[in-house]
Amino acid sequence: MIIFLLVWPLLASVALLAFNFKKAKELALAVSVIELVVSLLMAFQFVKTAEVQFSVNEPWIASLGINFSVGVDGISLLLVLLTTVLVPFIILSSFNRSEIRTSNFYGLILMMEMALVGVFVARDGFLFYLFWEVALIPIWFICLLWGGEGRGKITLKFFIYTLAGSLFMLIGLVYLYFQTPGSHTFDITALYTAGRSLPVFEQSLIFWALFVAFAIKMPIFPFHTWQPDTYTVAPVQGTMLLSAIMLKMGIYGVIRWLIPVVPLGVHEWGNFVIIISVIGIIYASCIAIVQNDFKRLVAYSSIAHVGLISAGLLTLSKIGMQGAIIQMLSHGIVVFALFFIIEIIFERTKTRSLSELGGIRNMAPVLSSVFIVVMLGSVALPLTSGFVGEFMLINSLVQYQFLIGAIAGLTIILGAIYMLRTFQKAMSGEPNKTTIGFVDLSTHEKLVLFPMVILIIGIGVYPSPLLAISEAAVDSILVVMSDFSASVK
Amino acid sequence: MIPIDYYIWLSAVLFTIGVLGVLYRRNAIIIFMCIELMLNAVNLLMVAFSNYLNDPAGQVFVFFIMAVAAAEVAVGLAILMMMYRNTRTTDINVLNRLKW
Amino acid sequence: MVGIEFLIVLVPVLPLLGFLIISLNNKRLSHGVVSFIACGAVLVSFIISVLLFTQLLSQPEDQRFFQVVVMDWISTGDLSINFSFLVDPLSSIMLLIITGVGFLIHVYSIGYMHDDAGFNKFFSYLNLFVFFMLMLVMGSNYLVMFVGWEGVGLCSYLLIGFWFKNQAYNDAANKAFIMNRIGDLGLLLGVILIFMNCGSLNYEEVFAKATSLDTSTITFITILLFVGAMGKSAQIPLYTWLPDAMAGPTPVSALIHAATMVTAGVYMVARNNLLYSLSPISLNLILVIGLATALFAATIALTQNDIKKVLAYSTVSQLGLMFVALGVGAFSSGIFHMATHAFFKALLFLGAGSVIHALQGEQDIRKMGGLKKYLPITYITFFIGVLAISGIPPFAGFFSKDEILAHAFSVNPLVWGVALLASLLTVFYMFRLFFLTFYGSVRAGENVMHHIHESPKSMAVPLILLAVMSVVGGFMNVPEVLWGSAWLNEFLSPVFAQSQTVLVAHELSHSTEYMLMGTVIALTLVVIGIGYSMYVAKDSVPSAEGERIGMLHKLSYHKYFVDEIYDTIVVKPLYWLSGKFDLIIERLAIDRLVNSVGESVVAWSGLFRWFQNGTIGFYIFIMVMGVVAMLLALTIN
Amino acid sequence: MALNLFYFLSFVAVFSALLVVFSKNPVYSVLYLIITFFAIAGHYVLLNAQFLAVVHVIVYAGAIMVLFLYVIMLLNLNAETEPHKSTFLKFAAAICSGLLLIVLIGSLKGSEMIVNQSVQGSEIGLVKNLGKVLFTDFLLPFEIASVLLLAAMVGAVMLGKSEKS
Amino acid sequence: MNALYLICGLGFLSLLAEIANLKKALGAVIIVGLCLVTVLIVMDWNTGQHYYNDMVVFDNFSIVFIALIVVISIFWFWMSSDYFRGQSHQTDRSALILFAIAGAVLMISFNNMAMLFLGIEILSISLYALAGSKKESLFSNEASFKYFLMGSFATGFLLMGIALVYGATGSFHVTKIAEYLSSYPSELPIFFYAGVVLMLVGMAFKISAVPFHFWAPDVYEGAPVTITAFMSTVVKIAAIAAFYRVFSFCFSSAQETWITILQVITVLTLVVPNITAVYQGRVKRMLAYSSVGHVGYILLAFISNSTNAPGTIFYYLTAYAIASITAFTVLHEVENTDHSGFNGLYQRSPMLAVVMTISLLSLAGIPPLAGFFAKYVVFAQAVNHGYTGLVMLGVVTSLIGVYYYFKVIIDMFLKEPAGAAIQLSSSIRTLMGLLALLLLLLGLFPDWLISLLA
Repeated sequence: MIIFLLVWPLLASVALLAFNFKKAKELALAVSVIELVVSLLMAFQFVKTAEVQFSVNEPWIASLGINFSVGVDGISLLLVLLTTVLVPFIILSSFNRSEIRTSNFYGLILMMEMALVGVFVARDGFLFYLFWEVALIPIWFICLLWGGEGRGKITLKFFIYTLAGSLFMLIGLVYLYFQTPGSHTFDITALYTAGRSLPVFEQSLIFWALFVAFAIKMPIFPFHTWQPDTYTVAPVQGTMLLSAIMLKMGIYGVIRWLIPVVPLGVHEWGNFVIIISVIGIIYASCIAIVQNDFKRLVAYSSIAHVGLISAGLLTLSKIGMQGAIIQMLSHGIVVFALFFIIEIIFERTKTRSLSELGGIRNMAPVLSSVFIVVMLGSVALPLTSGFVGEFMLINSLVQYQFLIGAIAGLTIILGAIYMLRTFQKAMSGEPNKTTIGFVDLSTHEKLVLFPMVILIIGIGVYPSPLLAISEAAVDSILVVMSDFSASVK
Repeated sequence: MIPIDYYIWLSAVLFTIGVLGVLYRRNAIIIFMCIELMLNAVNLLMVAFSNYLNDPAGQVFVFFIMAVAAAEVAVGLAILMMMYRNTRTTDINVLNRLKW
Repeated sequence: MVGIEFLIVLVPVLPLLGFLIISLNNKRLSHGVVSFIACGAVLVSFIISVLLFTQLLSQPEDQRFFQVVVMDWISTGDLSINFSFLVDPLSSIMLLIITGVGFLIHVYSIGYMHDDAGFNKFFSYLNLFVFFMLMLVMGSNYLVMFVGWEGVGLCSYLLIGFWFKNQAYNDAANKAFIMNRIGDLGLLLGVILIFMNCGSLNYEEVFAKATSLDTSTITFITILLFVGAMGKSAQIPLYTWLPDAMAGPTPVSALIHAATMVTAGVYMVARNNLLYSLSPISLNLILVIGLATALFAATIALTQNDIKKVLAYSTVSQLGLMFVALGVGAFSSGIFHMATHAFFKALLFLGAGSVIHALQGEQDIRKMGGLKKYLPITYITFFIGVLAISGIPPFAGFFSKDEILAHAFSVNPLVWGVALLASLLTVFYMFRLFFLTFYGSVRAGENVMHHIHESPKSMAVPLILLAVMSVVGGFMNVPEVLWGSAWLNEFLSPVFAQSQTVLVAHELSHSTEYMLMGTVIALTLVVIGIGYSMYVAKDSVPSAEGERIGMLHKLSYHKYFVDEIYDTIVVKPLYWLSGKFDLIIERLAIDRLVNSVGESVVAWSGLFRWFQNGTIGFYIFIMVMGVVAMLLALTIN
Repeated sequence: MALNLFYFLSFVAVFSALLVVFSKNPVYSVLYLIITFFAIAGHYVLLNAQFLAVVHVIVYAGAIMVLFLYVIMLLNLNAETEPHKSTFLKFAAAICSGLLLIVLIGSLKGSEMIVNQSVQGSEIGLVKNLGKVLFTDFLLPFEIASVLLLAAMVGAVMLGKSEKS
Repeated sequence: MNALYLICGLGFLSLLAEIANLKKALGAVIIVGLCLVTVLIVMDWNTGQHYYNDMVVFDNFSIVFIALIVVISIFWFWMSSDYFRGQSHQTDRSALILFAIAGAVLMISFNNMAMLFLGIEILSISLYALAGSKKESLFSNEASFKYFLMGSFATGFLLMGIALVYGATGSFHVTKIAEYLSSYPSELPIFFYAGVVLMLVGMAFKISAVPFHFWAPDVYEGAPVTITAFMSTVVKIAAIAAFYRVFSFCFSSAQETWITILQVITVLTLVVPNITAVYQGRVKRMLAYSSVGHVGYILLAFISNSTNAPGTIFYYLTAYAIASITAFTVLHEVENTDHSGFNGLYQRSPMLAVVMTISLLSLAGIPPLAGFFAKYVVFAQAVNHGYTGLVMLGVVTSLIGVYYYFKVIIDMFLKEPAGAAIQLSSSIRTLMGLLALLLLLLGLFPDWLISLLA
């Protein structure tokens, strides 16, 4: 089943890249929908326990101890679902710009989907790294070929920056690999045992080698400078892929490949990272307040959200982790919707600068209502998906250290400030010459946005099923941690 | 009987003179000759060793060096001719279009 | 009891349904249908609330509560939170007020909004508000209450900015939402701390554990909770949003910013009476803040010329009074005053609304006057409201305010003094308002007076009903001293039972109470006299903008410049800081650093390529040097 | 006696080698180089590599140097056409090679560690022995040398032949 | 051994072809012959015979490397068919190439310094001539002249080294020398080590390691594209194999003398060319620098574990050679080798652009292409032997590499096209498709190649 999830989009993308289809977008949509259906089937067959399911384990490069080993537990499943759910909508969202979206474009998106799913299901260190890198190529090309002004320089910076991080992750993994007994192997469990057996100092080194890669990908505070430029310059579908899904690779990496691998390292440096993340929350929110470019604003807001996620994650409490997972899903959906709204406005008015917009609410009540819901999701109003995550995350942080929690909590105020400001500037007021001819949502735009609204409110009202899926897996991770922190104290 | 060291030193000196020539002159032909000089220093050393070790292999090797030297000179001079045809000079520093 | 549970769930769900139906068919439905659905929904839930109330009464004292678990919401590990509703005396009183007053205001809005483009949207928002407000009061755990808490904030945001074309209104809306958010953060942190210490968020479990917690923790928690109350109930320092909130349509001001939402803080503190009574410090804090707010807002109200602004500040001041009641531990009195206040303040706002309506949106009392003969119903009802708020017996306000003052006196005469001062100021500015509006010469423009008209039935009827309530409302809790049964205190006693055991009860002799009442009434009448002489006899009109006015007067007129102060010490610095972050740290520090790495590589490359300068001599030179270096390295070791 | 001869030959070799480097006129350089070769051939004789000495004279003095001369004549370089390097570069060259000499001498010590197996009047230098070794042990290199020469020939022809366009 | 005969035979044949004028068929014949050579060489697998009293040895090491260069040469002939067609000296050129290949075979399989020397010389002399084969072009002249002058200069040092080693150990024979070193390590004269160092100089020149690399960029740029392709693939492979044989098979037990020097050289070779390449405006020259830079990674593999690195080095060379032959094929088709020549290549010929992209990605070491695994195995081995510092350096330099490779890619896709659309012959299309596929497959299934020599 997982094999299908990986091979199917790959084949489709190869086909799309090789031959220039006339009906490329319909084809891609069909492919991704089938992918979605299969992943849903998988979700239904999934048993809510900690052990890895649907796993496939074939020897691949025996001499290097690399196996093609994949499988899903609760956490992976949720992220795979996020991917397979969002990709069809991302494809659908590109329909009104299809005149410039060639067959290659959709081929790259599907390749991206393959790589993302691969990252989330890989159970072998090397395989994980491979998918991790492979995901970079299509997104780079998407940004390069269909991006905006100055894409060459910016995408190159993006590529090298992220590659730098992941290469150090590779070194870290290799180091672990050589700690594995006998003929070395990259198998995840072996890496776990190897990593945990190391002394604190080495664990700290590996922690940083791995964490930098994840931090750059997320990105959290000091490692983020590639992100606003890239988000701004990328075509909106690329931005969606980057922010809604690819960003989660980093957080997933922390959950799956950092915390269980080097518990002592995490124990050593977790506090530091939490502080950095919290600083990042405030910092990014403040910058978001003064942004005029709509896309940049959302970019910074997502830095702030991710900061909260990573901080809550590293409290190593169950509430924190669960909250992080829910927040990942929520953030993916919200940010996707936000970027699509930006795209709609941009496409109608040919501008993203808030100072030029205004009064859209007069002409487009439906759009503005949708925008309100999405905005509420982003500012974490209760009964939206955002609240569940942020409540749990802030909760975990307060339990970790009240002051940190309180500062992190400022995000709900600052978030409100910049989102409301945005809404006021873009939608409220009297229409001006750029927005006067604004037409409300078209059918296919509604097709994309309404499901998102439903998801935002649905998750906000009834998140328990999702929480239940990941619960066992999170427990199994935390058991290890508690042992180790016990051993430290 | 002449000690081996003498020969080592002699060939070292000759070798260095060859290097000096290569560094010192700009005329390609002279530089070729200096390279030949270097090779001869090597030959001398080889022969000295082969005699010292009483082993003919060294001298046989010298034959090959000679053959190679001859071949190199042939090709080298051909290249020189070709170059001269195009540039009307044998100054090595004239040819520095390929740089950076 | 299945029936009961179903009914309980129905109470909040009906307005929600109303909201969904209206908002999803915004375009299709006609005004008639919409107003029917909206009002119907609220009416039905009012009727159900009455049923529940009776059911509650039919129970014996100690079992007067129903709890319903609808479904589980967030549950992972030891964190498990349900959507669950609790109907006990306290919440049932709230239910009655919300749905009752809410219904009347809905009806009123039909008339008030009839020619507004956003009619349907308006009613959908109103229903949504009622839904969230009911969540707030019915939730049986803190998080459900928080849902309602933030939900009503959202609705107030939407309704303040209802006329979104006007950016000033939108600013007011944003201000309201953000200031509430500040409070909400405090509340949220408090809730989380409660969860930390009690391992649960259900009221009864928390209250069960509460006594075992150490005082400092409880103080910390209760103060955080009170921060939330400050935001929501517009107490110092978070009160400035409420006057601006008058940008919304008048019914909104009546419903949200007078009768219900702003009293959420009072409800919350009353709900947590046990926690507060366990922490004297925070009780005192509440007392101080309440007193300060009551006095402060009253002084501002003295000089305001916008009819709604005056009412807004009086609301703030009255809320302060309620917190005084809570602060002295007289929780039921607080609730009592809240109820009466809901009646007469709603009445006053609606009256003001009908004045504004009559004068085509004129809100400046300097341009009114002499409306008595044009708007008789409004005049009467408004008069009743003024009497009620001024605490003239036997109007509703008298009983509630008197009770608070009595308790205040029993705790500390000084408190009593300040509270009394505030209420006297209230009397003054209310009558000032009243006289300037309805008496004296007509100051409105010709064209306005040309088609001035009494409000339609849909607006008049609610006025009348509320006036009635303002008259009789006080009798639900007539104290013993006036040969009453203090029925409300009895009814609410199960809720406050635990805290009463903790707090020391102060008893006042009847004679003192009579004495107090006497003084209060006497002073009130005096103040009224002064007002009459100033504004009716002399018919003096507040000075227009720009005229020279006294120092104190100026201070009060400009609301003590609090907005400006906040702007300079909070808002501007925040934007300045953000700008600096963006320009300096982001662009010049971090990004610069990253880029300079790349640039330095390019620079090095520029340097290195000069070695590749194309001359054979140089190459060979380097080679020989290399050889020398290598041999040297060899000979050295 | 042999030692004196050695000194004499070495002096000739080094001296004329230096002249090769320093003489202005290429033709003179060639002639000095030939003298150097003769001196080296003398050394071969001293080292009883008689056959090699003969071959050396024939190949170098007879073939290679003639080739050089021929080219010099052909390109008509006998005049002092060479532009002179700046004195700095000359200086640098001298320093550089001086250093090289020093380190070479410095690192060419330790010959006492290898046992002297040379026998008086050994015969390894004679055609018979050399031939035996050449055609038994070193047969393959000998054959391959033919490929080398062929390649050189082809290359030289290819480059030397002027394109008739 | 038969392989060697056959290669030389092909060389003679192509010379005869001039007389018998079989020029038309020649190309096909050579390719077929080389395929036959591959078969022959593979047949010797695991026999490990020694020939001509141990002058050459065809152990597995030789066999895989010979097979590699022969296969690469097949691709080379395929790609550069028009370098011969219609030219004068067509037969001479192919003969020289074939002799060069023969020399390369000797450099790989030698077991005696004489063979090493002759092999190097055959290879070099043919290349001196070939580099100048575009006679009218000054660049070509300069390239061949520089190459010849410096090459023969370096040969002098190599020979001096051989002589000294001979003097110390009394033999030219690799195995004998190795035995001597291991049996009498204590009684080696100092000048033996000097000899080793001088040989190191000579070999370092051949593999173009810093600071003996200066000839490489100039010669690569000046020589005709096809010859550059040959030099940067076949010649490099042969040189590195020879280097490996000398220092691993022969002098490994004298490691302490040269390992430190080699480490310094490695660092330089990693840093200098990669940084210098950043400034390059000419793709051909950029590739030259990159090929020097790749030597650095190979040296890293070598020093990190000099006794059994051949598997790693072999895989790295394979990946590198295939990638760069691909790149040069594209270069050959584009003709204009400046950056501007690549501007908008995607519009001019999508196939070229895509294939070039793949090869550049592989050179840059981006998964899942062969180049990535090559770098990976090198780094992994180095980390395993505690060279983490050098690995960090390698990572940084390869990031720099990404920078200059990707600049080309960006130009190909973004800039305005610099010329008319390019028509590709079907044979070139198939070749490029094949090469690109190889790069991918080697990346996905590197196992057997790596384990060949493990």
